[in-house]
Amino acid sequence: MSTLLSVNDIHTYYGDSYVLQGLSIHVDEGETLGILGRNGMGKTTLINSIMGFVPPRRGAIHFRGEDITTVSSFDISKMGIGLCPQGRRVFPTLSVRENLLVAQQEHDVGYRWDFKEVYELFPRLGERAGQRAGSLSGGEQQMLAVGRALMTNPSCLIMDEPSEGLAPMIIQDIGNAIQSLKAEGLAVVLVEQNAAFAVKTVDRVCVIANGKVVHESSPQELWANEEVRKTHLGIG
Amino acid sequence: MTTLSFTNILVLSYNSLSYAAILFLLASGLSLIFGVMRIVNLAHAAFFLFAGYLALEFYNIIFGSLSLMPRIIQLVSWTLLYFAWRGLNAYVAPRHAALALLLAYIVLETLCSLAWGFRFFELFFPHVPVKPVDRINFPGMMAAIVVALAIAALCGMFIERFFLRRLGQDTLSQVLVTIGFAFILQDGSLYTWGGDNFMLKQPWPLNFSAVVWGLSLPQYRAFMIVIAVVVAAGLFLGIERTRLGAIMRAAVDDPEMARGIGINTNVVQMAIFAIGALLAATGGVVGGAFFGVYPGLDFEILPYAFAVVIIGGLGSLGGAVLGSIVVGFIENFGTALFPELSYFALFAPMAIILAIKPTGLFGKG
Amino acid sequence: MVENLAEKRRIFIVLGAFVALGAVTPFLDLFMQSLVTEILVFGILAMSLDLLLGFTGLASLGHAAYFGVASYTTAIIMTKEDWTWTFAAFQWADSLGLGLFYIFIFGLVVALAFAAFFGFLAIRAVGVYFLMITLSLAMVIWGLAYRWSAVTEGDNGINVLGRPSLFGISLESEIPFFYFTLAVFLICLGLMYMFVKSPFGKTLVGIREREERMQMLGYNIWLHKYLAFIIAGVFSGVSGVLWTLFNLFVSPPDIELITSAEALFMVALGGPATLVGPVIGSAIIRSLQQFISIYVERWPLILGAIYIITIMLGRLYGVEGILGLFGKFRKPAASPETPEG
Amino acid sequence: MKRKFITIIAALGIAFSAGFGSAQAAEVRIGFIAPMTGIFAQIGKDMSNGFKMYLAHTKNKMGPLDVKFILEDSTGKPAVNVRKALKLIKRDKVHMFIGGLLASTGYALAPVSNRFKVPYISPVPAADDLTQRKLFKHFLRSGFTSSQNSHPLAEWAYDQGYRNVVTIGADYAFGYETVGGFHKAFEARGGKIVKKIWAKLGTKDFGPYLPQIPKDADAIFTLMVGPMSLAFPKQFRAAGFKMPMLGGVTSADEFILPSMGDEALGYVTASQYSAALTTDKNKAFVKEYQQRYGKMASYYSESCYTTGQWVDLTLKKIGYKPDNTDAFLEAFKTIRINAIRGPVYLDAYGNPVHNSYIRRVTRVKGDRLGLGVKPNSLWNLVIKTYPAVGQFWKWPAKEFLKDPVYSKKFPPCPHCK
Amino acid sequence: MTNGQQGLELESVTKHFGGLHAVEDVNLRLNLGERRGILGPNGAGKTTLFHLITGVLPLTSGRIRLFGQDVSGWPTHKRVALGMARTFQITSLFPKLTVLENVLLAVQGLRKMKMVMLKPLYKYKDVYEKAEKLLTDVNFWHLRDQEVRNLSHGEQRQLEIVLALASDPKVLLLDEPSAGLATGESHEMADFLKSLDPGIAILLIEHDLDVIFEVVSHISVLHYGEVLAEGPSDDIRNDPKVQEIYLGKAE
Repeated sequence: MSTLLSVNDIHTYYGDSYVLQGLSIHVDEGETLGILGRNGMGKTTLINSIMGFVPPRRGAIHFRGEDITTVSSFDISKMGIGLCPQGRRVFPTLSVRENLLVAQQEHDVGYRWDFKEVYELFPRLGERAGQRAGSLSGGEQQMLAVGRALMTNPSCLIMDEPSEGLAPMIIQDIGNAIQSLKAEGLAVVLVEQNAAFAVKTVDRVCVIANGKVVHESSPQELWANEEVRKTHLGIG
Repeated sequence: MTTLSFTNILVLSYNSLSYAAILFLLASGLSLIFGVMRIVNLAHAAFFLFAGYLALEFYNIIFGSLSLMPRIIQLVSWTLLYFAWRGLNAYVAPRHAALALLLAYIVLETLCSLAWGFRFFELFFPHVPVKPVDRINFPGMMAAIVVALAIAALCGMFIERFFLRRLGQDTLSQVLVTIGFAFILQDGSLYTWGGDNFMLKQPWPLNFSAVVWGLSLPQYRAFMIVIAVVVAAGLFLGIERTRLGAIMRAAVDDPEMARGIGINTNVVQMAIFAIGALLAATGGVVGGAFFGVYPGLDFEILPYAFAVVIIGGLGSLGGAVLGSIVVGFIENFGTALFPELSYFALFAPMAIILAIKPTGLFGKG
Repeated sequence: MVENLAEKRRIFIVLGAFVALGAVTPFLDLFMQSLVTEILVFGILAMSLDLLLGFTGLASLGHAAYFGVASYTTAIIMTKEDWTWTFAAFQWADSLGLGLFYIFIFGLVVALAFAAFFGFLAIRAVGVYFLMITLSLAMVIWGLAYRWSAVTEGDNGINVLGRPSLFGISLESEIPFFYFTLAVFLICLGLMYMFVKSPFGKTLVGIREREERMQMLGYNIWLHKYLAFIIAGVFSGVSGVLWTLFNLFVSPPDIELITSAEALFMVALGGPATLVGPVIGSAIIRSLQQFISIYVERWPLILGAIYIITIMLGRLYGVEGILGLFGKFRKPAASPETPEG
Repeated sequence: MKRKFITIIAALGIAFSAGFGSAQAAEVRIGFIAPMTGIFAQIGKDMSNGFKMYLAHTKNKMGPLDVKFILEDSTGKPAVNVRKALKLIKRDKVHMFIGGLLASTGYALAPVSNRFKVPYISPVPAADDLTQRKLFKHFLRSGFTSSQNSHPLAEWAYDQGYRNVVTIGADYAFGYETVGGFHKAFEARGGKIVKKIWAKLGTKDFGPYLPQIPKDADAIFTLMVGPMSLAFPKQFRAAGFKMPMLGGVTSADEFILPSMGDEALGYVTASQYSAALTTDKNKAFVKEYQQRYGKMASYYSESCYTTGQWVDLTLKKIGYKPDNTDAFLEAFKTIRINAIRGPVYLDAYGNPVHNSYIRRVTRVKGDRLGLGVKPNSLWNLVIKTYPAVGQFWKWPAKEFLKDPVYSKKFPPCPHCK
Repeated sequence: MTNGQQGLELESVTKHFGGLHAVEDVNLRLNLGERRGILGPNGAGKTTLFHLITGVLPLTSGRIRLFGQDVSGWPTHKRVALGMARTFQITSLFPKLTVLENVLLAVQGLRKMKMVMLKPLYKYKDVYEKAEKLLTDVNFWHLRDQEVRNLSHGEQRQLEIVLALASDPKVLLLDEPSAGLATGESHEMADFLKSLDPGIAILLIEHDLDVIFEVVSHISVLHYGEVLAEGPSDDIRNDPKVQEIYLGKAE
């Protein structure tokens, strides 16, 4: 399998705060990668760097072999990276349908994802199509965020803490959705604090601490590795 | 204090509404630009004036070569329609696009036909004598308006792209740079068109008044109200009902996230500035046939635009509608009832509203 | 002592410059003398705005209001004979050689009263809203000047027929009045300098930099801003009184929006939070207006271009005004991004 | 930094004093203040062009003297006028300054002229009191007072059979005085002013005022300035009013006329000048002005041209000694000119006495009289001439001056509803 | 008035933003000299709680007592005057001022002389001495003339606390003092916090567990705006509910 997204030794700062301190990851086509780590370790910063929100000061990011380190966010999105951000960040004053509508992009090839497909994946969204996104429940907002990312017809979907603040039932639904996306061959980067959820879902995990990858393995190995779990994930 | 008869109140209300219409055209752009980009655009009224001059200029050019111009307009409008079709298709449902363009075509074609002597209006207004010059007045004016608006919008885009965008969110710099542009537009207009006071021609048949229940109501005032209502409805529909509008609102809600799903917020901002300038320009052209076009008009009218957005709240379309109606009525009734207080009639309530609710009646944040 | 050497040198240079100005001016022609005087008058206005804009971070677009009420008050008490008591009091004070004090006290009290009232309305608003509320309040003053013609003579403006003398020294001619203005200017500069160096002034800078932190350090933000607003208004009033004495004529266009905007630009051009910078701004703007208009008919165009170019260059290269240009070589640019939340 | 700044200021000062400061005997320095930017820019151009045209005729000389003409932009604001006057007096050391536009400018500039003992000649500012109750020794007028032409117009209106007239005027001194003059003379004849409306200066939308106009009045007397003059007749007619329109000079002068449309037809105004005067002098003047500046001559340009002539004649009378201010002031008042507008001389108070023309706006087919003005233009055709009209009309000066200056309150309006 | 030992007491503190329940019925007590940590995942309402305690946000319901006094409706600056101080998660210093000026502002915050307008600040020797002492204590005196924006992030985080200490608070609220620090710096920060005057009661929000366990004795765990668990650090460490929030439920 060929590499879809590769991040090579990036160093990212927020102002003076040195967040990513030489981090490298790669994602293969069709693969589901879990990125774990405690709060404040740089997971979201990694995503912001990939998306071009906060470009790294050093290092390079490639997508399908193209250097996207300094490309602007909207072009990165158009190249096929879909973002489902932390905290959902749906557009609250837009209706559900409009949230999906604004994300729709014109592609030369046909659309895989359109309203119909998204509503099939998340029937709840179809029921609430005319409702203002701000008035949705957390779980529905999460579905909308995923749906919105899918509307851009990405070949790589980045999900930042989709389980955050959701009830277990909903987390289950989201997990199922990810499974079905995976089955279609979509590459997924799943950033999670909720290790248990991530481990069930992904093919491979990276653990980040203090802006570096400190552990990389299959999810089963990670779950078995008491030490990594204790120092980098839980509080035990 | 003067007392008013019932008829006077009716006429005053009509006048207030028509004044509010111009104010709305001016202030809605200001409000829009602020709402989306947080820019206080002090050059806004300069667009109002500038467009008036442009319309005047193109009106004269068109009338300079009567025989050819209508056909040229027709050609240009067909070309524009073609590109509009392509552009619209990307954003609205095909049947809506088709409907919009069909309407536009009928309007344009009617105008052009009028120019060739089609006595459409004479069928309905046989009592009004039509002079040959009147017949081409309307399409000529419309064509002039289109060109003027387009140029004003381009200027707006230019200023946004090369100046305001580079300033970031620094209010003070924005204020001073836009004042600088106000100076340049104002003095540039003076340089180009001289200091004569002009008045755009009111297109026939709008330059006479209709008599309703014994009140004579100038039709041009009705025309101003209609234009404002159409623009307000168009803005509302455009912002609330189209994909472009949704994109704009998304860019306001969360610009970073909007970029993250592939929306080029730079283009959106430029478009919004262009629309803002376009609205001011529309006001300028419509108002130019009513107020006149003369140097200094911009700084005279700017405080009123501010009054509207302050009262209505910045960045809210409904607020702009309400604000302009409030200002229109206060200005007309205040001046009629308390002529001595006409300068405070406006600013005193504004100060009070701000003191109570610093973000205006409808303001957010 | 804590006050460092560089600061002492700066004070020395500035004072030296004004002493030099005082020495050179009598040798200039009459017009230049009055130009220098005018620059000083507007210098006070610009400095007072700097207290708000530069030191407190409040961009007011209505600063001409207090300038206006003070200058109108001055003109009114000096000319309105039918307002018996103010005029009689002025006559009496003038006969004692104290007319100027009377004018200043009266003008400043009125400016203070207006600033206190308007500040009360405006301080709650922030950012753009503050800008707009100050703008509209200043429009009220403008409307008052225009419309209350029983007092302000409306559009005609008020002609003041002469300047009161100071302890028997006539200020009618240019040079004495220049020295008088220079003295008032230096007093204002001194007071404002003390003010910005005082604990209160430092507090304002803190508020400008980080309001929520100042709150957490136990400061009553509203009160500090409010007082700063009033103080700036009073100094603006000083400038207004001087303007009436200088021009001997006041009319509504003196206090319209453009005057406020010009004051803002003087501050931005000279360098905010520098006190002396705005004076340089005033010198540049006033001289430009007097000189470009002689040679170029299209001077507003040039002025507009200067506005834009200055601000754009300042923004692109991170320079704050002309004085900032000198500091530029010392300090690296700041990066105002926020860390991950 | 500071030092450098001082040096620059000083250097500039020295440079300018060297350039302009030194006075030479063989020149007369004339300052001219007019708005060259802002709302009134074009009027300012008309004014300066009129004066410049005179200088062009005399090849920039007045007798043996070279004329040094210094034009300053007043931007139309009284305070700036004062600043510029000070500049002209102090830096350019002018022998006299001419100009100003609004009545308020006249009130602002007259004291300046007195303070520095430099003659100020007002070709346009028409403030009544400057030649009536508030005389300034150094103030001279070559134009007119606001109410001067209103008095004969009132007489004419009465003669037309108008009895009930409503007035609408711009809410400032020029408006009060022009309307006041009409009011006083009209009621003196026995007519009635039934309503007086004051529209704030710069009114764009007359919506608040139009409903207040009684529909049954015989005529309306207006005093509009600048853009108001354009907007008013249009909105007035559009609101369905059919009554005849009378007006003060600025309501339909030659400056605004080319921009007006059919709504202005029949507008009757009074002035000491009309571009449509059929005298040879005027025809030559209009034609040349049109050729030089591409515009119709207006009373602004005529007045300033005549002022140039007047200054020239005065200098001649005092032997071309411009430094002799007192002699200049005296001589100026004794000159009689056969000007473009007709014969002119000053009364005892220093105000011109000249013909007052009642003019009606008429569209004239073709190029009228071959003057080169755009065909089918509107012209102020003279329909009646009142010769030698002074500022006090038919009243004796002493009696006239017992009344206060025309204002909102004077004359009182007994018939107003 | 309950007892003299009482520092900060929250009673059913609740904050709703529209429909969002940011903080729900939180009861918390911090005695003088006590050190307590607040744990919780992102969005649990920790910073909102601080805003409520300091009065930046108004309460929806509930009551806050400081040293026995009900301060629920008080503005921030009055609460601070009672002896409370706080640091910010996002560094909140005066970037364009020097280190010394930063501290001086903090020192004069609770003194009456802050209203003096015409006497230069440098004439107040006592203020300077206090500032010098504070800076010397943390070995920052040599940095006094540096502009704060030129300091390293770690130094800024430390200065953040120095500013809070300047008013000699008895209750100190620390919002993630180690945010954005590298591992080594976090340890320094923990040591620094431990070295503070033991008389100061500290309420600490922190993600860096090493820091929190080192510094505090008691922990409250916040989840969805509610207190999920409370108790001594070691108990919390092993609490299965807390484990679940952090790791997710293991099957």
